[in-house]
Amino acid sequence: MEIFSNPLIYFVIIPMLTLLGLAFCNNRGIRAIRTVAVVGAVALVALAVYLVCLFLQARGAGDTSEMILQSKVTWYAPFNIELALGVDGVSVVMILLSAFIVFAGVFASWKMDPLPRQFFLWFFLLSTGVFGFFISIDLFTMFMFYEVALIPMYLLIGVWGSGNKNYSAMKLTLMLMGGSAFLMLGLIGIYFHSSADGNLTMNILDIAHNDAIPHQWQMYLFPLTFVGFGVLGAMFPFHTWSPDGHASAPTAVSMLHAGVLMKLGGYGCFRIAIYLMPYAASELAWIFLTLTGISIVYGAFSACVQTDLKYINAYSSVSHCGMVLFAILMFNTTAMTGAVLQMLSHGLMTALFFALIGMIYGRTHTRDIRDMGGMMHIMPYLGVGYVLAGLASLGLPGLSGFAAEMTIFFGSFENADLFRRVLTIIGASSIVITAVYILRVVAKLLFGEVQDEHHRTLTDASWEERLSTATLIVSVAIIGCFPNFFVNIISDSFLPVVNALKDYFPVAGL
Amino acid sequence: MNLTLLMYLIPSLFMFGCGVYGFITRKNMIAIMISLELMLNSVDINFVVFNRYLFPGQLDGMFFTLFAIAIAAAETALALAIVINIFRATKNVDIQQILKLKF
Amino acid sequence: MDYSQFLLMPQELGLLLVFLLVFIYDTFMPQRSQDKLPLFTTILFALFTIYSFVPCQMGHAFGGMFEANPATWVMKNILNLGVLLVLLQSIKWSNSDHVAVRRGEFFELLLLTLLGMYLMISSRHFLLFVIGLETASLPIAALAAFEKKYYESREAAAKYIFTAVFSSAIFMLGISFVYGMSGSLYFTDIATSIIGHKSALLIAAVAFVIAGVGFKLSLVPFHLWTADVYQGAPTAVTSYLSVISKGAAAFSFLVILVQVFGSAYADVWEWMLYALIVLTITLGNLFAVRQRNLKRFLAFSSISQAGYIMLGIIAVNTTGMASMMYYILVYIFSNLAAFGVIGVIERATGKVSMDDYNGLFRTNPWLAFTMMLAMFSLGGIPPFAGFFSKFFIFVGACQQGSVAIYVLVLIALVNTIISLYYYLLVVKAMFLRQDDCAIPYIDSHWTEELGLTVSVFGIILLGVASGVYAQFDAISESVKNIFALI
Amino acid sequence: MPLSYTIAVIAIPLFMFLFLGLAGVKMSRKLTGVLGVLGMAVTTVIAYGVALTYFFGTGQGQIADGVRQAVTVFNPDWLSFTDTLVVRMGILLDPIAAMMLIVVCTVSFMVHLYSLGYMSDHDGNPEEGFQRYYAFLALFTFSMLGLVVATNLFQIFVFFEMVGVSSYLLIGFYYSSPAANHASKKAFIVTRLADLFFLLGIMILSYYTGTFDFNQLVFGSNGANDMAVAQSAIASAGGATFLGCSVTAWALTFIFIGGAGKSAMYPLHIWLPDAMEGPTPVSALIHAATMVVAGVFLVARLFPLYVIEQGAMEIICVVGAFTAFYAAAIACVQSDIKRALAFSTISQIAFMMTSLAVSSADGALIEIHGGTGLGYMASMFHLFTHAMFKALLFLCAGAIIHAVHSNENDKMHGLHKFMPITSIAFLIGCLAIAGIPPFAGFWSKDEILVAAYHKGFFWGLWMSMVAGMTAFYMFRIYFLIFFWKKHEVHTHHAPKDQPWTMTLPLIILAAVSVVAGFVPAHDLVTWNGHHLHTQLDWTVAGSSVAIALVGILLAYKLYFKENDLPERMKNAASGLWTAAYHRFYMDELYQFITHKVIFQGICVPIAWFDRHIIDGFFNMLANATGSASFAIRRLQSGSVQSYVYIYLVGALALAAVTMVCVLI
Repeated sequence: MEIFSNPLIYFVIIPMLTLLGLAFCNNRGIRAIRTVAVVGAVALVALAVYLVCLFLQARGAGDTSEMILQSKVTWYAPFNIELALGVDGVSVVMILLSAFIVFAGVFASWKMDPLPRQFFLWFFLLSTGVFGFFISIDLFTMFMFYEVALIPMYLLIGVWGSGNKNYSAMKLTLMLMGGSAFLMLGLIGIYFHSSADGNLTMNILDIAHNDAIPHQWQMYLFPLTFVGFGVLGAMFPFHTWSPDGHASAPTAVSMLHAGVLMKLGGYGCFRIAIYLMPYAASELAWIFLTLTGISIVYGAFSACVQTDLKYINAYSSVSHCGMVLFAILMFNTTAMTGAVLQMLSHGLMTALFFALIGMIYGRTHTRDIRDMGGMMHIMPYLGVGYVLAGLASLGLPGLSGFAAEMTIFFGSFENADLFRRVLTIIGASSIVITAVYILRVVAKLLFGEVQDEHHRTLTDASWEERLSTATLIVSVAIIGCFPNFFVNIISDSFLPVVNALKDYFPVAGL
Repeated sequence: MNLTLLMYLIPSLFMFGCGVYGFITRKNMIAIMISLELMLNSVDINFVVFNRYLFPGQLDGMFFTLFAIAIAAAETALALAIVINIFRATKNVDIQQILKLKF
Repeated sequence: MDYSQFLLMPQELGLLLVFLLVFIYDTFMPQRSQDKLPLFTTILFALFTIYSFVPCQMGHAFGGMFEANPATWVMKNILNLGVLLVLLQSIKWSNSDHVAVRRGEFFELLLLTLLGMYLMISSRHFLLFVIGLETASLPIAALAAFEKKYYESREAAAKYIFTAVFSSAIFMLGISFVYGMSGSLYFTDIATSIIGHKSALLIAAVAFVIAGVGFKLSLVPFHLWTADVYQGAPTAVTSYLSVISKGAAAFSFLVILVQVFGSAYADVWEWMLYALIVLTITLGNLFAVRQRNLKRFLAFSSISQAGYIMLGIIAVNTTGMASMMYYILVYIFSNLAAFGVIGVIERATGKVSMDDYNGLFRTNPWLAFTMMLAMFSLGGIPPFAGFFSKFFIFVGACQQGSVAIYVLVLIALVNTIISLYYYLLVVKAMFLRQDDCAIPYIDSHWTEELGLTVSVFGIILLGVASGVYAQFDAISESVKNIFALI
Repeated sequence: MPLSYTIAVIAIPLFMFLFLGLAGVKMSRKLTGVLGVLGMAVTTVIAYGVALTYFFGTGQGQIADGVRQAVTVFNPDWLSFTDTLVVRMGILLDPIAAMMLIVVCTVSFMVHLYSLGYMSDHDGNPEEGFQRYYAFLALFTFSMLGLVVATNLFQIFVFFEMVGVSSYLLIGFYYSSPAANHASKKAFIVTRLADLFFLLGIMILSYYTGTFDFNQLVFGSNGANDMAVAQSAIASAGGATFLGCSVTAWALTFIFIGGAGKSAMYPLHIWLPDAMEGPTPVSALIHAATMVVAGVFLVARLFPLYVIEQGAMEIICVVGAFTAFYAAAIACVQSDIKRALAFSTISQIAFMMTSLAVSSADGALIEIHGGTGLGYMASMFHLFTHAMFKALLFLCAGAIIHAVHSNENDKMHGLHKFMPITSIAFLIGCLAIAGIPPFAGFWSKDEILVAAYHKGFFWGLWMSMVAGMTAFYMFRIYFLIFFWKKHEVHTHHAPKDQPWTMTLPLIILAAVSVVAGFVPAHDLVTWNGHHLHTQLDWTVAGSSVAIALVGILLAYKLYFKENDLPERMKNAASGLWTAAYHRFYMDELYQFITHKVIFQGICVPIAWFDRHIIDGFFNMLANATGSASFAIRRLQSGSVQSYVYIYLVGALALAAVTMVCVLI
């Protein structure tokens, strides 16, 4: 079949093969399991890098098509469901991000116990869903992979989690599934209005080019889809699954979830909700702008009072992901590019945060900053890593956070209307609050006197932990030092969306 | 004509009502089976009457009635067997005693 | 009369043949070889299932009382698959000594009810339909009472028989009204003669017919017998009851409503069905949330599933019909997987409570895994078949186009969250909970394993392999003339 | 490309940071220290090469028709917001940049050298974290140099953040001590708040002018500050206004707030005194000589824009003048010598700010606002000299603290006999800052006063008064440390002059402080690159020297020999004294706002709301479902008759409702 000549499909096949491999190393011991997992992860990273090269090559060769590497096979002819693949700059960088985080996650869960095999099985099922979501441009296929990515969370948190895990796992799963319930109706609605001349389609590009969804229906369907994805994007007030979920999830799962899964929300919001329904998007933007604007400051303020490390990062994720949706709703290339940069940056640095927290927790068996202190003496490597993650998250130039946030703020400020500008300023003010809670944690956790004498005997990171975190730190630094490389990949991908919006929304250019 | 039709229909519906009432009120399962028979028979009467007065040219109603009677007989036999079973277990045939499975 | 018409009903005849052979075996074979009977039946039925996949001649027989068309043909095959699984799973059970003496009857009655369902599916005349309905429902009472030594079994049977007879009385009352209006019992004649009717009599008739068939489908509020019977009856019977008779009833329900009362869709029964669907899905879920006994739990889950199946009917289009048949097929596999696991565990340990399943994954990983797949499929989680069937049936419903139906689908979708909750409860018990006195390892009989494996493959493959649905779609396209009156 | 080797000045410190930071832990402490000093030495040499070539070299394209050009050495894209609005990271050399290169590298080198001794115990063994210390020093130097050679506003912002972070890391160097911890947090957050305004300012300015680049904002075709360019940049805002003021005025004010945060202008000054928790060399480098003047540098960079937006300039003027007095007043009563020096730093930076602000109005600016830009030159000049003598003073203080292990001056008294070199160096520093000819401070401060008198008599008088106070408090400190009474030795060994690594920098800087005044600043760092004709205004100079002498005499009278005069004065105006000693309770105010208002008043309620209202709502949904399912279980009563009853009611209701809906 010609589709197997498309490199994209292997982003789904490799995790599946890894699943098979794990299934077969039944009781061959932890070593075999690790080997299979690492092989799978490395293969994914290699493929992702190769994909970036392909993309740059194609663009360099003057291929200006909206999506590259397109290919499709009909799956369910009666519903025009296709296995349609294709990537633009955004999905390329998202895939790259996912690959790296999967890689780091495998090493972060090196000593996973109990049932390591089952853990990696679910872990790779999850990543199958994630990659499938990013490579497919067919409504149904996307949605299917989306849910494939959601459900393993339940077992991953429930079985391998900590704390109040049953409650958190159930809450997370139900809230996300609730979101996808709205989403499913929205997608069905889009499908039935996908074309004026009766030959319906599920292919996103075709729907966008037909531009046939009646305005009245857009007003119904846009909220359904946007909220459906927004739940996963931790949009206020649908974010409450995130603190509990992250607090209970095991390290690698928090990494993958905050690092990649929450990005599905933002990605879907612009790829489906806004791109396909520009009219409703521009009509209803103010509602969601307000909500996301709230979640930016709201998350930051709530993070200031938390004492559990994971809660702090969960709330800061609410703030940062709020910034992603916020920027997407600004409807201009700069802000949207900033949104994707922010997704990258937040994905990497939150994964880093959760990895470090998991490692610290694995040693101290507490996540309450009041019981910890002076960790810098005891575990300098983890300490330095944490400081770097913190600085990235409060936007230190040279690390990823700064470039992303600046692009978002300047992009948002391009909109001339006062409403958006006031929101922009409010959002920008979050950089101060972020500094407050990050420094609070760093000072309490790493600096100061050692609180608990037992901590003095703890060890610093082991080699696989160092590898896992170093990967993330280096990627964060690379994005921070050479943002333009990514900006050039990303920014063109937004031209179709912005053009679609132009008719309804006056984009104030510079 | 219609009058006579109604003269048959109204009693049959009344019979049906009686059956329902008996089913809902009586304790004894045998009595309940009898009220079920009432309901079924009223249905049979309906068919016969409709056939005889409205569509005299054909026999669908009549045949339906025949089959319905047979089915009713089968049901009664089965129900009776089960009631006996219950009786063996609980030594009574009070329908309000069989409440083990609920909620 | 011309006997060649019997050629139109090869499946019925084949089933009858199987029945007779089983009966002969049961009656005349010596005692020592009796314990081969279940296997014999199963193999025989397997052969018959394969045979009945052979495309047969289509057309009307007996003056149009009986119709064989692709839809009925495929529907019967779907049921055959289900019954085959049920038989596979009941072999070991039916040899356990407290039922061994009567095992013959079990299989004979089972096959008879299946014959009744064939008639329900193919009948185009209310007399034949009623005969089929009763043939399909009366033996169930006897089957429910099968495990005589358990009191619950008898109580279940009693409750079933009384409510069943009551509902058939109501049903026949409704038919009598129809007859009174149209003077015929042929579906087509009735349909033509009630076009344009909007009389109270018609409405009452439709309501009673819906009530009568809704009883078999256990739609709320005609469902109250379901949980008790499911809980009391032997698991094999319960599984049979929950999938096979539901499937047959659903299909014939579609035929009756669309073909007979099609002209009354918009102003009469669309709204009746609408209300029933909302009630069924919601109340079914609400009841299921609290259940700890797994058989009772699956009873309520099957009630809400029936609500989803009804979405395929209210859609009144070929997509709805196709997706309904597909849904039934998928539902058969998922539910039978669940019941298979329950049956194995009940046979081995007699435990059916959710709390007994705590930590099952550590002791019986494969059983737990199968159960989890079943639950995910029922809850509509990709990539398992249940997700596809749910999505398609929603699409089918939305194709009807009115905003009201979109709202209905939204309600159904919101309900899927509740259903997901209680399906996950089972998964939670098996995977998340730790229990020192968990059920020890069970080595299940190879027939049971075979049954479970088949259903697992069904769950995984049915969705991914799009050919199945394509077939259904083509078939329902070929019989779309039954929607002529909509 | 001329001067392209300037890149080395940036690259070497960055490399040193990475190298020492990554490989440092593997090396011995001494080695890292030496490597750090060497690296800095190389950097300094190159930087001097660059600066001198720029100022005095020829054929480097930096002087065209008598005007010193701004030379953009190179300027690659870093982050492109839109096709037109692009952030670049480059190197730009113009008079003030070149001057800052010298300042930064000199002081930094001195501090690197000095730290070899300071960061070791008395036996010369480097203390823990030595590698980290030098890595951070390198990082700071890199950031500061990157800041001064910035080619565009955004690059300045980027390096503002970088210096902020490195200052955070260095203040918190002794991270075990809660005080250092708290101080570092405070410093970062306060400056971050200021940077927020800076960011807003950039946003607004770049939105309306469509560029960050100085070449399009202020530099004319001839490569020097050009009023016409600034005019057109402002004009490109199209006269847009917000709340009555032109948007550019808003932007420039916000940008000034950003600078004020770094330069510790009132009321954003509160972080600087606490920052003294860091190692003293760090205070000398960051919080006296270089980073704290970044604000002044920023305003000087955008000087032409400010000249046009007089409103913003007025704000700067008032804030600067007030801060100068305020800080000087506090400095008069501090007992911790580092804090006293910190406040004197604040006061001196305020001098520079004020001088910039007054310069636009001095005389009648000739071309547009015309004028000589005397204040501009004076401010830059003072920046230069101040860096030298304030670094000197801090390093002396460090030597003293290292000797007596305390910051409190009552632990010092009468050290003159024990540490003569330090004493003399300190004296030179004091004379310089007090503005006694021929020391450096005199020349620069005199120009400032002249400029101030140009703006108006009041301003001149005010600044002269502050100058007098400066002389007073500096000599107060000097006398209290070195004289007042005999030093009683209660440590196991008597204080003495420190090893050469620490003394050498003192001597060098003292020498510089003596001669720096004779640098021809009016030729080198004028605002428009032209030579500026100045002659000493003897009235002003004389009066200022007189005032300074009065201050010194007063200090001598009060503090040279032990007496009870100070005590009596304190009691006389005890209220005022206490208020000044407690820095007029600004910190308490901030404490109240941050903890009571923001934390207790906003964060805690929001967190509660999140857990109990929003989360509670979703839990409520779940509970509602549960209770509903419990409520309806009665339907399933188990009695066949009730089942049938419900069945019948259902069927009849179905029929009845439909009849009502359809037939009626």
